[in-house]
Amino acid sequence: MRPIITLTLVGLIAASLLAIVDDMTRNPIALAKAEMKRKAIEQIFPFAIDSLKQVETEKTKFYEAYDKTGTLKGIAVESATTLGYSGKIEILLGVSPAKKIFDYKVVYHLETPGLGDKIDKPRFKEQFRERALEGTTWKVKKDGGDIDELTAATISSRAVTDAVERGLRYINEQYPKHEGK
Amino acid sequence: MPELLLVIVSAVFVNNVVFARFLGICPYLGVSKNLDTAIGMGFAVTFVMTVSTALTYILQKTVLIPFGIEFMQTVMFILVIASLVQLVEIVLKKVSKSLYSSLGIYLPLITTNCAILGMALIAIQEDYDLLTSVVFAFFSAMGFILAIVMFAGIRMKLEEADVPAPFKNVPVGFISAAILSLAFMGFSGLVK
Amino acid sequence: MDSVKLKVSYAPFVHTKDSIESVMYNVALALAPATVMSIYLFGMPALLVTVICIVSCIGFEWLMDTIRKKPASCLDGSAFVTGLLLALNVPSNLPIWMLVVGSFIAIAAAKHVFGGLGHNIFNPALVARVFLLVSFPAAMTSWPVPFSIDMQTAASPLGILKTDGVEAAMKSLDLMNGFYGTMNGSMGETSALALLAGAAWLFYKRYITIYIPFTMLGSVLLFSAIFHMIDPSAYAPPLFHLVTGGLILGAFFMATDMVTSPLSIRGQVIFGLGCGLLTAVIRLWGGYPEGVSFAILIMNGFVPLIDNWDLNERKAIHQKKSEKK
Amino acid sequence: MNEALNILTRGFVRENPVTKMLLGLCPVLAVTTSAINGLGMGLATTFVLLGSNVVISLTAKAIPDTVRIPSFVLVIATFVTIVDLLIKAYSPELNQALGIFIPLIVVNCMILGRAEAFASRSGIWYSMIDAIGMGLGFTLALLVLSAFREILGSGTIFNIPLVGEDVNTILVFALPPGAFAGLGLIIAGLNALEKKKGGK
Amino acid sequence: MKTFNTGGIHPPESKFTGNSAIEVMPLPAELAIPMNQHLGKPAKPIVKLNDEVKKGQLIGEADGFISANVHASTSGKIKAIKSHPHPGGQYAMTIFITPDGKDEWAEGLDTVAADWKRFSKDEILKKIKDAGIVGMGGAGFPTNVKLSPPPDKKIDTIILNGAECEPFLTADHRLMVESAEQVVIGMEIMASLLPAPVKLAIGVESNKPDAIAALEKFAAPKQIEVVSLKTKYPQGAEKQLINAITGRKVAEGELPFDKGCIVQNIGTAAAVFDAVCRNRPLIERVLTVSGMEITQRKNISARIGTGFKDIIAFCGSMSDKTNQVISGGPMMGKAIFSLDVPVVKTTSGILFINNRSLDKSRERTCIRCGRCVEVCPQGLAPWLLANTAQLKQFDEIQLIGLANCTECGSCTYVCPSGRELVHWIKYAKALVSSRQKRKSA
Amino acid sequence: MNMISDAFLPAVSSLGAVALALGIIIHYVSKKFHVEDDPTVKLVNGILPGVNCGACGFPSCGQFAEVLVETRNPAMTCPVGGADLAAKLGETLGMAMAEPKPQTAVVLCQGNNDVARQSAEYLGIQDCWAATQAFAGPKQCRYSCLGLGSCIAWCDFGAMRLENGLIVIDKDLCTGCAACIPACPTGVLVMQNKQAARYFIACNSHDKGAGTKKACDAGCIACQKCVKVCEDNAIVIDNFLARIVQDKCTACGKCIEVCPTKVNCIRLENDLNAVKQKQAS
Ligand SMILES: Cc1cc2nc3c(=O)[nH]c(=O)nc-3n(C[C@H](O)[C@H](O)[C@H](O)COP(=O)(O)O)c2cc1C
Ligand SMILES: Cc1cc2nc3c(=O)[nH]c(=O)nc-3n(C[C@H](O)[C@H](O)[C@H](O)COP(=O)(O)O)c2cc1C
Ligand SMILES: Cc1cc2nc3c(=O)[nH]c(=O)nc-3n(C[C@H](O)[C@H](O)[C@H](O)COP(=O)(O)O)c2cc1C
Ligand SMILES: Cc1cc2nc3c(=O)[nH]c(=O)nc-3n(C[C@H](O)[C@H](O)[C@H](O)CO)c2cc1C
Ligand code: SF4
Ligand code: SF4
Ligand code: SF4
Ligand code: SF4
Ligand code: FES
Repeated sequence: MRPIITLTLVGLIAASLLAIVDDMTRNPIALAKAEMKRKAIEQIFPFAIDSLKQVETEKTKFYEAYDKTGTLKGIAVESATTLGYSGKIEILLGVSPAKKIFDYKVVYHLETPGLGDKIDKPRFKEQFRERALEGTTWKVKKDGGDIDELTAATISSRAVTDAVERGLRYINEQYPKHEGK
Repeated sequence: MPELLLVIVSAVFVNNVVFARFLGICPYLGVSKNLDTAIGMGFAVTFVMTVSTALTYILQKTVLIPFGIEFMQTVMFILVIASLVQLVEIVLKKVSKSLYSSLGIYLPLITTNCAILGMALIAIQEDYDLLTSVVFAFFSAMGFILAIVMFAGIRMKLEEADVPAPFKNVPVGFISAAILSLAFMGFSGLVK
Repeated sequence: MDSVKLKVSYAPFVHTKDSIESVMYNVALALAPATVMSIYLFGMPALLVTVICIVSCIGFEWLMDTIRKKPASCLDGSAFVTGLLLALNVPSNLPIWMLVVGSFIAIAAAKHVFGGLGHNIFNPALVARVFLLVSFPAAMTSWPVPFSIDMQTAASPLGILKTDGVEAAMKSLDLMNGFYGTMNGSMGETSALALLAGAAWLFYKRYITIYIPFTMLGSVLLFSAIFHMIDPSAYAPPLFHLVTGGLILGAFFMATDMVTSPLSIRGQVIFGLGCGLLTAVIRLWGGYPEGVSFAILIMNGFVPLIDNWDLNERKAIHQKKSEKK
Repeated sequence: MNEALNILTRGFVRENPVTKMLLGLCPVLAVTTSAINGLGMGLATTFVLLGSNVVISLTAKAIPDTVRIPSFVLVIATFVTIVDLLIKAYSPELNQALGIFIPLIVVNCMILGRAEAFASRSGIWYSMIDAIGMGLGFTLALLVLSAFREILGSGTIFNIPLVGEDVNTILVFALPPGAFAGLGLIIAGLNALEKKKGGK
Repeated sequence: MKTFNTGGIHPPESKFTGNSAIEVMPLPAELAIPMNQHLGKPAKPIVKLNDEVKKGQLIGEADGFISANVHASTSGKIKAIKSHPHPGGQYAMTIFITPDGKDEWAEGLDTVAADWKRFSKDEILKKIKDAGIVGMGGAGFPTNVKLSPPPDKKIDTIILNGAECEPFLTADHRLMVESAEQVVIGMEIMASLLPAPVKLAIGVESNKPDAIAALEKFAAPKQIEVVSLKTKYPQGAEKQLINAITGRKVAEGELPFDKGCIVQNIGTAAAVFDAVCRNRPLIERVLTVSGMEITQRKNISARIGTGFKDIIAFCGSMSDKTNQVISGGPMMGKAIFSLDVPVVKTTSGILFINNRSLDKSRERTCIRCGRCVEVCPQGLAPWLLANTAQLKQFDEIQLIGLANCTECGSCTYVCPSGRELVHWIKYAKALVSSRQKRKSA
Repeated sequence: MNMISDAFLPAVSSLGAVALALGIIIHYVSKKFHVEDDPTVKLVNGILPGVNCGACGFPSCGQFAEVLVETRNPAMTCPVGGADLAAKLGETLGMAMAEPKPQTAVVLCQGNNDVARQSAEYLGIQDCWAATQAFAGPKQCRYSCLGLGSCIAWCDFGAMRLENGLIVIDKDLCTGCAACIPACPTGVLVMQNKQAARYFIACNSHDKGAGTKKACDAGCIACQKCVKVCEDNAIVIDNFLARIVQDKCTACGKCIEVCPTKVNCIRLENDLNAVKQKQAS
C-alpha cells in the first residue's frame, strides 16, 4: 500500500505546487508576451510609441502605433512567405500611414546562419525604407526587379521581397482605415 | 512527397534525433561501445518511444487540454514515461529472462533518455495527429538506431586505431560524431 | 666472412617494389591531367591554390607526426594526395587562409585524431571540403569563370539547377563542354576527360577496382534517369548529372580511397550504391546543390559496419567448414 | 568543512558532470550556440538540481523502492516546470532561445543521477552543496563550450561583436557539428592537461 | 597450362643456376648431423662419444610413429653429441662426426641397382623407413608415413611436385634434368605401394622446359603425365598443386589424402629410388647455393651435416655486404642466426643476400589496399588475421581461418605498407597452440 | 477562495489520479512479477578488487563471487586481495576463509645486454613469441629472457618493465596473479611465494657449464660449489642447473660467497616486509 500512497501524495503535492506557481505566473507570462510584441514593434518604428492598438480584420491583424499626441504614426502587419531557403520566413512589417515602409523585423526563419540570416541585417533592410507598393518592381535584381539580392543568398532575398510585398498588399487592400485617411 | 513520407524522411535523416536535434546523446555515447548493446538499446528506445508518444498524445488531448492545464505537460509526460519504463522492466524481468537480459539492462537508462520526452513534446508542438505522432516517434527511433549502430561500428574500429592518448575514447567519439553530423547536414533542405 | 653480422628477420625476404609512396604518388600522377587542366582553365590562382594545399597538408602532417612523436610520414605521399584532392575540391579563388584551415582540418582533425594514415574513418579531403562548405558557403559556392581575367564569378551548373531550375541549368552548359571541362566549378570538378584519363591509369596500376566507381556512377545515372523520365521539367537529364559537379572526381578518386572504403567486393558494391543514391537524393531534393561529398562521408561512416559484416561472413564460412568435418 | 569544500569543488573539473561523467549532454550540445544561452541553461539546471536534491534528500527514506524513480522524476519535473514558468514570465527572450530544452531538463540524466547517487543517501546540507557544485560545474562546462562556439562561429561573445560584420566566421561552430567537435576538443584538452600533471 | 584458381604472385624468378650442373661437394672436415631433420619427434641418438661409425650407419633412431632415422653421412668418429644451432632457427641435439676420410659404406648398403619389382610392398615401405626418407620439399614429413594413408582414404592420385616455385632455387630442376629416370622410377615405386589404379602426374612450372622434356622421355611410356604449370608462386604448395592438377580444393583442416591425393617432392622420389633400388639411406641431398652475395652460384650435392661455412668456402666467398643468409628459398626460408648450422635433409638451398629492405624496414599501418586478400592463395584476409593477432584476440583469430594459412608469404610480399603479415600469423599460431597446450594440461 | 485559480482543482485531481493509478499499477505489477535477487553476491562482488585478472581461476570477479556464495568453499582465494580480503570475505559470509599464500613472479635470468652475448641481430616483430618463430632469440643463451617484453602487456598491474634487455619485476606492484607466466615463450618467469628472504638461482640455462659461460656472464655453470657449501642441503643440481629448494633455504648466504660466476647467478629474493623494515630502521 505504501508505494501507492507515496506516489499519489507526491503527485498531489507536485500538482498543488505547480498550480500555485502557474497561478502566480499566469499574468506575468501574458504581460511578458505582450511586452515582447511591443518591443518587436517598437524596433521597426523610428519614433517613440505611446500606445498600441490592435485592429483585426477577417484575415489579418494590424497594429496601430500612436504617439503621445494620439496621432497615428505607423502601422505594423505580420506577413510570411514559404519561399525561404529552408522554409517559412515570418516578418513584422512597419509602414507609415502613407504606406511607405519604415522597416521590418524577421520574427521566424530557418535560413542558413551566415548566409540567409543576413536578411535581418540592417545593410540589407536599408534598401526597403521608403518604398511603397507601387513604384517598385518587387523582385530581386537578378530576376529583373529593384531589390539588391544578398550575395550567395538570392533565395532568401527573394523570399523576403515576397514577404514584404505581401505585407504591403495586406495593408493596401485590407487595412480598414484605408479610406479614412 | 506525401505528408507521412515527409515526416519519415525528416525524422530519420534531416532532423535526426542525434545529429540534428541533439536528443538522446548520453546513451548514444554511453551504450555504443559495442554493436550488440547498441542494437539492444536501439530496440528498447524504439519500443518505449513509440508507446510513450502514443500515451502522452492521448493524455494531452483528453486531460491536459480539456482541463486547461497544459502547464502540467512536463510533469504528466515524464511521470507516464518513467512509470511505463518501470513497468516494462518489472514485467520483462519476470516474463522473459532472455529478453530482459538483452533489453532490460537498457531500460533504466531510457527514463533519462531525453529523446523519449523530447519526441513526445515535439509531436505535440508540431501539431501532429495521433497516427502521425506514432509514425514520427517510431521513425525518430529508427534515426536513433541508424546513428547509434553506425557509431558503434566506428567505435569498434577506433578501438584498434592508434588514436593519440588525449583523444582516446570519448573525444575521438565526439569528433566522429561531429563529422557524421557534418555529413548529415547534406540532408538539410531535403524537407522544408 | 667473420666481418658479416647476420641479421634475422622473418620470411619472405623479398618484397614488391610497391610501397605506400608508390601508391600515393601514382594517385597524384593520375590527378595530374585534371590539375593541369584546371590551371589551364583558371590560371595562376589555381596553381597557387594547389601549391598552398599540398604544402600546408604536408606541413601539418609533419607537425602532427612531431607532436605525436611518430616517425616522420609527411613525405609518404598520402598528405600530398589529400592536399591535391582538397585543392581540386575548392574554387580556385578561395582565400588562402581558408585553404590553410581546410588543410588543418583534413590532416589534424580527420586524420591524426583518428591515428594517422590507415586509421582514419572519414576521407580527410572530404571532411575538409564539407567543413569549408558549411563554414564558408558563400566563398565555397561562387565559382570563377574559366579563362576570366578579372576573377569573375558565377554559380556552377548544379548551383543554377538548384536555384533556377532545369531549363536555366541546361542552357548554362553545353554537355560536351562539361565533358572537356570548360565550365564553372571546383578546380578538379570541371574536366571529366582529364579525370577519366587519370582514372584509367589507376585501373591500369590496379590501385582501384571498378566496383565502387561504376556502381556509384551507375546508380546516380539510373536514379536521375528515372526522375528525368517522370518529369523532365523538374529533373535534369542523367548526363547532365554525370558531367557536372564532383561526381567523376568523387567516384574515381575519393570514394575509392582504400583507407575509407570497404575491402570486399560486395562491400564495395554496397558502398558505391550508397554513395550514388545519397548523391542523387541530395542533388535532386536537398538544400545543397552538390551531394557527392556528403554521400561519401556518410558511407564512410558505414564502412566499419560493412567490414564487420564481412568478418561475420568469414566466421560463418569457417564455421560451416568445420561443421562439415 | 573540508568535506563540504571537497564536495563543492569536485564538480568543477575533477568530476565535472559534462566532461568527466558525460551526463546531461543534450542540452550541453544543443543550447551552446551563444554564451548567454549556455549561462541561462546552466543556471536553470542548477536551480532544478538544487531544488530536487534538497527535496529528495529529505524524502528519500520515505519512498519505497518500486516507485522511487517515478517519484524522483515527479519531483524533478515539478521544479523544471516551475523554472519554465518563471523563465516564461520574467525572461521571455531566454525562453525563446532555450525552447524545448527547458522541459527536457527533467531528463537531464545528471539530475536523476545525482538524485540517485548522492541526494537519496546524504543529508540535506551535503546534498545542497553537491547540487551547487555539480550545477556550477555543469554551468562552467556550458559556458566554456558556448563561448568557444560563439566566438568561432558567430564572432561575438555575449552578443558583443568581436569582429566586423563582413569577416568570415567559421560557421560550423555555430551548427551541430561544432557542438560535438567543441566538446570533444575540450575533453581532449582536459585529458592532455591531466596527463601532463600526472606525468610530473 | 594449368594453375590454381585463387591468388598467387609472380616475384622475380632469379633462377641463375638453372643451367648449372650439380657439383658434388667434397667431404668437409667435420659433419654436424642434427637429430631433428623432420617433422615430429627428434630421433634418439644411438651412438656414444668416440664411437667409430661407417657411412650410412644408423646413428639416430626414429622415436615414435612420426619420426625418422638419421644416418652417418660418412665414416669416422663421433666427436661430440650436443645441442647445436639448426638451420630451422632453433638449437637441436646434434651428432658431430670427424670423417676418417675413407668414406666407407656400412655393410649391405650402396648395392648395385636392383629391380624394385622384386620387393613386396612391406619390404619397400621398410626400406623407405629405414633409409630415413622424409619429404624434401620443405616440411620433412616422414615419407613412409605419408605413403601409408589410413585405409579409409581412397588415394587415386599421386602428384610429384616439381614446381619449384621459389625464386632462386633450382635443385629440383637440376635433379629432374639430370636424374629424370631415377625420379620417374622413384615415383613408380611409391605408386606401387597404393592400391591401383592411381593417376600419376608430375607438375612442373613452365619456366623449366628442359626438365619437362627430360621427364617426359621416361614418364610417357609409364602413363605418367607431366603437367606444365603456369609460373606463379606458390604453385608448388601442396594445396595449390592439387588444385591446379586435379581441380580439387583441400579445405581447412583437411589433408591431401582427404581429397584422394598424395604429393611428393622430386628429391623425395629420387631418394626413394636410392633407398629401394640401391640400399642407400638419405645421407646427401642436392641444394642450390645462390644469391647476390656469393661469388659462385652453384647447384651442389652435399652430405647431410655439411656446415654452411664449408659450403661458402666451396663456392668462393660471400661478400661483406651480406646481411642475411637464408636456408631455403626467399619466400619461405629461414634467416639463419649462425653460420655454424649444417645442411639438413630439408635444406633445398642456401641464399646469400643483402636485404636492403631490412634497414628501412618498419611496419606501417594497413592502408586497406586489399592486395594481400587478392594474392592469398587460401582465400584468407591476411590483414585481418594480422590485425587480430596484433590485438591478441586469439579466440577470434581461429574463427577467421588462422589454421588455413599455409604461410606462403605472398601477402607479406605484396604489402605496400611493409607489414609482417605472415610473421603475425605465425605468431598467432604459436600463441594459439601454446594456449591450447596449457588448456589441455 | 479567490486566491486559488481555476486550474488548481483539475491539476491536482488529474495528476493525483494519474499518480494514484500508476502507483496502483506499479505496486500490483511489482508484487505479481517479483523476482528475488541474491544480495550476498552483490555484497561479495563489492568487496572483490574488481580487476578481473583471472588469478583465482574464474574469468571475472563477478563469477568468483557467484560461485563463492553458492558453494561457500573456504578454499577459494583471491591472490590479488590477499589475507585482508580473505578476512573480509569470511566476515561477510560468516565463515573462515583459507588465507592465500601471497606470491610474486620472479625472472630466472639476469642476462641483460651487458652480460649476455648476442647471436644475431633481430629485425622482425618486436615480440618474444614472434622472435621465437624466427629463431632461438637474439641472445646466445636460448633459455634466457629474450628481452622483447611480450609479458608486459599481460600484467594488469604495471609490475613489469624492460631494463637493458631484461625484464624486471617490481615486487611491490606484483600481485601474484600469474597472468604473465604463460605469456613468456622461454619460461623464465616463475611464481614464488612472497616470504621471508630466501636465495634462489636466477638462471634458467640447462646448457653445460662451458656453453653457459660462453653465452652469458651471469649464468649458472653447475660447478657444484654451492651444493657443497650449503649446510642445509637446500641446493640440488638438475640437468646442469642449480636450484635452491625454497623451504630448506635458511638464507645463510654461504652459497653466494663461493659462486664463481662473474655476476652471481644466486640472488637473494628480498621479502617485502624485510625491505620495509630496513628502510624504516
Ligand atoms: C550550405 C548552403 C546554405 C545555403 N543557404 C542559403 C540561404 O540561407 N539562403 C539562400 O538564399 N541561399 C542559400 N544557399 C544557396 C546558395 O548560396 C545559392 O548559390 C544562392 O542562393 C544562389 O544565389 P547567388 O546567385 O546569389 O549566389 C545555400 C547554399 C549552401 C551550399
Ligand atoms: C542514458 C544514461 C543514463 C545514465 N544515468 C546514470 C545515472 O543516473 N546514475 C549514474 O550513476 N550513472 C548513470 N549513467 C552512467 C552509466 O551508468 C555508467 O556508464 C555505468 O555505471 C558504468 O558502469 P559499468 O562500466 O560497470 O557498466 C548513465 C549513462 C547513460 C548512458
Ligand atoms: C607456399 C609453399 C610453397 C611450396 N613450394 C614447393 C615447391 O616449389 N616444391 C616442392 O617440392 N614443395 C613445395 N612446397 C611443399 C609442398 O607443399 C609439399 O609439402 C611437398 O611438395 C610435399 O612433398 P614432400 O613430402 O616430398 O616434401 C611448398 C609448400 C608451401 C606451403
Ligand atoms: C585511390 C586512392 C584514393 C585516395 N583518395 C583520397 C581522398 O579522396 N582523400 C584523401 O584525403 N586522401 C585520399 N587518398 C590518400 C590516402 O589514402 C589518404 O590520405 C588517407 O585516407 C589518409 O589516411 C587516396 C589514395 C588512393 C590510393
Ligand atoms: S601466408 Fe597465409 S595468409 Fe598470407 S597469402 Fe599465404 S596463405 Fe594467405
Ligand atoms: S597488403 Fe598490406 S596494406 Fe594492403 S590490405 Fe593487406 S595488410 Fe593492408
Ligand atoms: S620474460 Fe619472457 S616474455 Fe618477458 S621479455 Fe623475457 S622472454 Fe619475453
Ligand atoms: S608480474 Fe604482473 S602479471 Fe606477473 S604475477 Fe605479478 S602482477 Fe601478475
Ligand atoms: S540523453 Fe542525457 S541529456 Fe539527453
